[in-house]
Amino acid sequence: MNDNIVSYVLSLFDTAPTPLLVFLIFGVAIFILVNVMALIGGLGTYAERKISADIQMRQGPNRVGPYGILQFLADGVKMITKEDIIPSESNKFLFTIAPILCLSGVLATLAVIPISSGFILTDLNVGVFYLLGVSSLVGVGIFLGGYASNSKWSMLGGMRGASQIISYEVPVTISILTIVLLAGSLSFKELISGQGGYPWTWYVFHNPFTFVSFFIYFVSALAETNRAPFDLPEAESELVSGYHTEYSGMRFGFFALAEYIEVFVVCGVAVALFLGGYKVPFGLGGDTIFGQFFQIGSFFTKTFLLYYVVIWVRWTLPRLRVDQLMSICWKYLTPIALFNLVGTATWIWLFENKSMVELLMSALSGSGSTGH
Amino acid sequence: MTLYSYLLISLFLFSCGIIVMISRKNIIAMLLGIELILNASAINFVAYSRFLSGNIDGHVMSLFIIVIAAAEAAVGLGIVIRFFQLKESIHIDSAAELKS
Amino acid sequence: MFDSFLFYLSAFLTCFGAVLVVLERNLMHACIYLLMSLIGTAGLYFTLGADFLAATQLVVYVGGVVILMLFAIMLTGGGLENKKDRLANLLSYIPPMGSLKSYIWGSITAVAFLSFSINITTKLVKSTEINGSIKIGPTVEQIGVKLLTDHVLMFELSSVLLLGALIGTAIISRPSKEIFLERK
Amino acid sequence: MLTTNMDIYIPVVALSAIGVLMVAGALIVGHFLRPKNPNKLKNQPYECGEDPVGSAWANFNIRFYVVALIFIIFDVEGALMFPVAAVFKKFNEVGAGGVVLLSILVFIAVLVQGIVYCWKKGDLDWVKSFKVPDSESAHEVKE
Repeated sequence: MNDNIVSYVLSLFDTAPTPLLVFLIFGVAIFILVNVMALIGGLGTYAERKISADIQMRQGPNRVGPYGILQFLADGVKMITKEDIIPSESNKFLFTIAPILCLSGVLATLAVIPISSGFILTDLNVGVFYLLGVSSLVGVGIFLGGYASNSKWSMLGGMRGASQIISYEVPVTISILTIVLLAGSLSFKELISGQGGYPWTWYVFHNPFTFVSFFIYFVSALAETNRAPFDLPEAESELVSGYHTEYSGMRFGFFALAEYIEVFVVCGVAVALFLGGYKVPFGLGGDTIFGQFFQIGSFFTKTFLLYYVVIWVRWTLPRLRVDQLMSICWKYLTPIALFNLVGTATWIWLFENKSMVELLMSALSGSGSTGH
Repeated sequence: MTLYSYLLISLFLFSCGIIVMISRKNIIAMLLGIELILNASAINFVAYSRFLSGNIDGHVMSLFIIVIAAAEAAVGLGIVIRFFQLKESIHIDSAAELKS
Repeated sequence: MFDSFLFYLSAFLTCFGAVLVVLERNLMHACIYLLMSLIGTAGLYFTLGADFLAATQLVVYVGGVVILMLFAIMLTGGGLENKKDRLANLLSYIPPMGSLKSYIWGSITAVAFLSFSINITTKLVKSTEINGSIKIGPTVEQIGVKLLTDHVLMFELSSVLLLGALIGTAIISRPSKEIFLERK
Repeated sequence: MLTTNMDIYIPVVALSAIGVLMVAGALIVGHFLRPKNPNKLKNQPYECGEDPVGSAWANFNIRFYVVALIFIIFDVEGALMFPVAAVFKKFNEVGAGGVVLLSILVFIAVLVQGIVYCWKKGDLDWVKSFKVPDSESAHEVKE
């Protein structure tokens, strides 16, 4: 129970835990993870610009470093040396606290992301539910960012952002509930252990309802992270820059960083819940240290594929209108998600938790044996 | 970290909530006070469940307290907003029509 | 070591947030301090081994109630209170209850009552407290079983409560044409 | 494998603290690097070059509140459903799946009535129009 990085590392060296050792291992692991996430946030902006350039047949950033890959460092230097403007009409306390809420909320979700069977910072018993709760801090942060600026564009963006985030949290929650029904637990390790390394053992192909559920989760998660085609809170053609119109320099940088890390987290959760998580085919490597690398590779490959899809969608689809946004959430996604929930429960009750493929196999073997 | 410390925190939260409810004239501020009071009672349930009985019933009660608090906040704030539309004010003294 | 640190951190957040809610005059700020107090309460639930309740606290309060309150504050004029209510000194937080004599009698009664009740509670606690470390069981499963067996009626009735709250508030806060036309 | 049971929450606290410290640290470091010469025009809220008129903290459309309201009801519904969903499989294994399925169905059916009601009454439509009685019946008033 409660396996995490400390128990894994200690079992490798076969030592008993002491408080110092526990703090040390957690410290190193958190340091690595936060740095990797900052790198992913930075490279996310680079990837976004490069892929969009590719889609629009442009060059994209190509000056700083080979293929412009160091562009994000240049951006960081620019942001930190930029003048920090706080509008005179704004509410300074709320203006300062808004990016902190966004970034803290997103970073705290990283504690339960299962990167491999050993590298999971902590495997809480309420993993998914905790993740939902902590990530809702982002909504408060965006709303306050919009409110504190005391600018009309920011205000509109903040209101839209908050109402969009909270609306789309409902389909996300209900889609996650369907997977919880199948796995019978809320901890990420348990959720993944019900799946296998092959695509037909993933929960997304478990039954027709979870297949629909995956797409509902993905669309709603896109909307929750304010990505296009749901980027109404920062729609540049109508609201200048939305809730971070008045933010400059590093404060804006933290909003952007939080957004890119959140996209990664959302994709990681989609992989863990629906696409088999860190499981590798044939159980390559087993529980050894090499197996861990295979698992990390498996997790990151799937996650970055989804990340690519997110960017691809952003530069392909046009933006929605605000009334369409709300009607999609409440009139289509939520009823379908509720139907999926009931459908999955009925499926488990009728077929005793067997997946489509298992049923097909048993039907085939059954008919084959009777036929002969 | 005994039951006593949790009860103290709960007492403190409860009194803060009462003070907010008494001293503020803004209806939404009074609703904030009610949230504090409900939280204090929920902490009490969980603390007693952990230290005295050892079973999980206290958790279930706290869960229902949270549910009721959410419903209360929704209805209360709905009334406040409608009241603001009618009176252009959320001062508690402007809701004194039933007073003779 | 970390468990006591977590306890003191959460207790500090809870109490400090509550005090600031009392002292803060700007409603928006008070709402943020309430958020701080609620997160501290979630931490207290974690130290009590009630991990599911802590997560519920985060989901329902941080994600729901606080945002609802922020919306309501903004819809009712940004929480800028009247000058009349903006009291500067701490003394004015004490509610008026008559002469000095009543204050003295009131405090004596309060002290006597508190010491009496605390005396009883400590005896009760000392006699029945369970010793040993906190057992973090999977509280989710236990709560689920309780919700489906002992408390199934409350589980179903809470859905009726939520339905009532939803429909009632939808009716109350629906923008009506009378008010709209009146404003025009 | 840990010293105390509470140690599993170290990453939670540490990562939230890092979120706060990162912002504070970057702002403090940036304080020594960045220029600082504010003027009155620069500190105005952005309004496309015009002088800003009035405060943005005005009253907003009540639609936002109705959405938040429906959300919070479903949020609480999720909070109640999670423990039930987590034990559904175990109940199903001992043959009580039908009863649990029924209670889940009743729970969801009651809540679906709420969303159906809001749908029928038009609370879910973002832009709601209504007819103005008698004298101005020619035009529809949009909010």
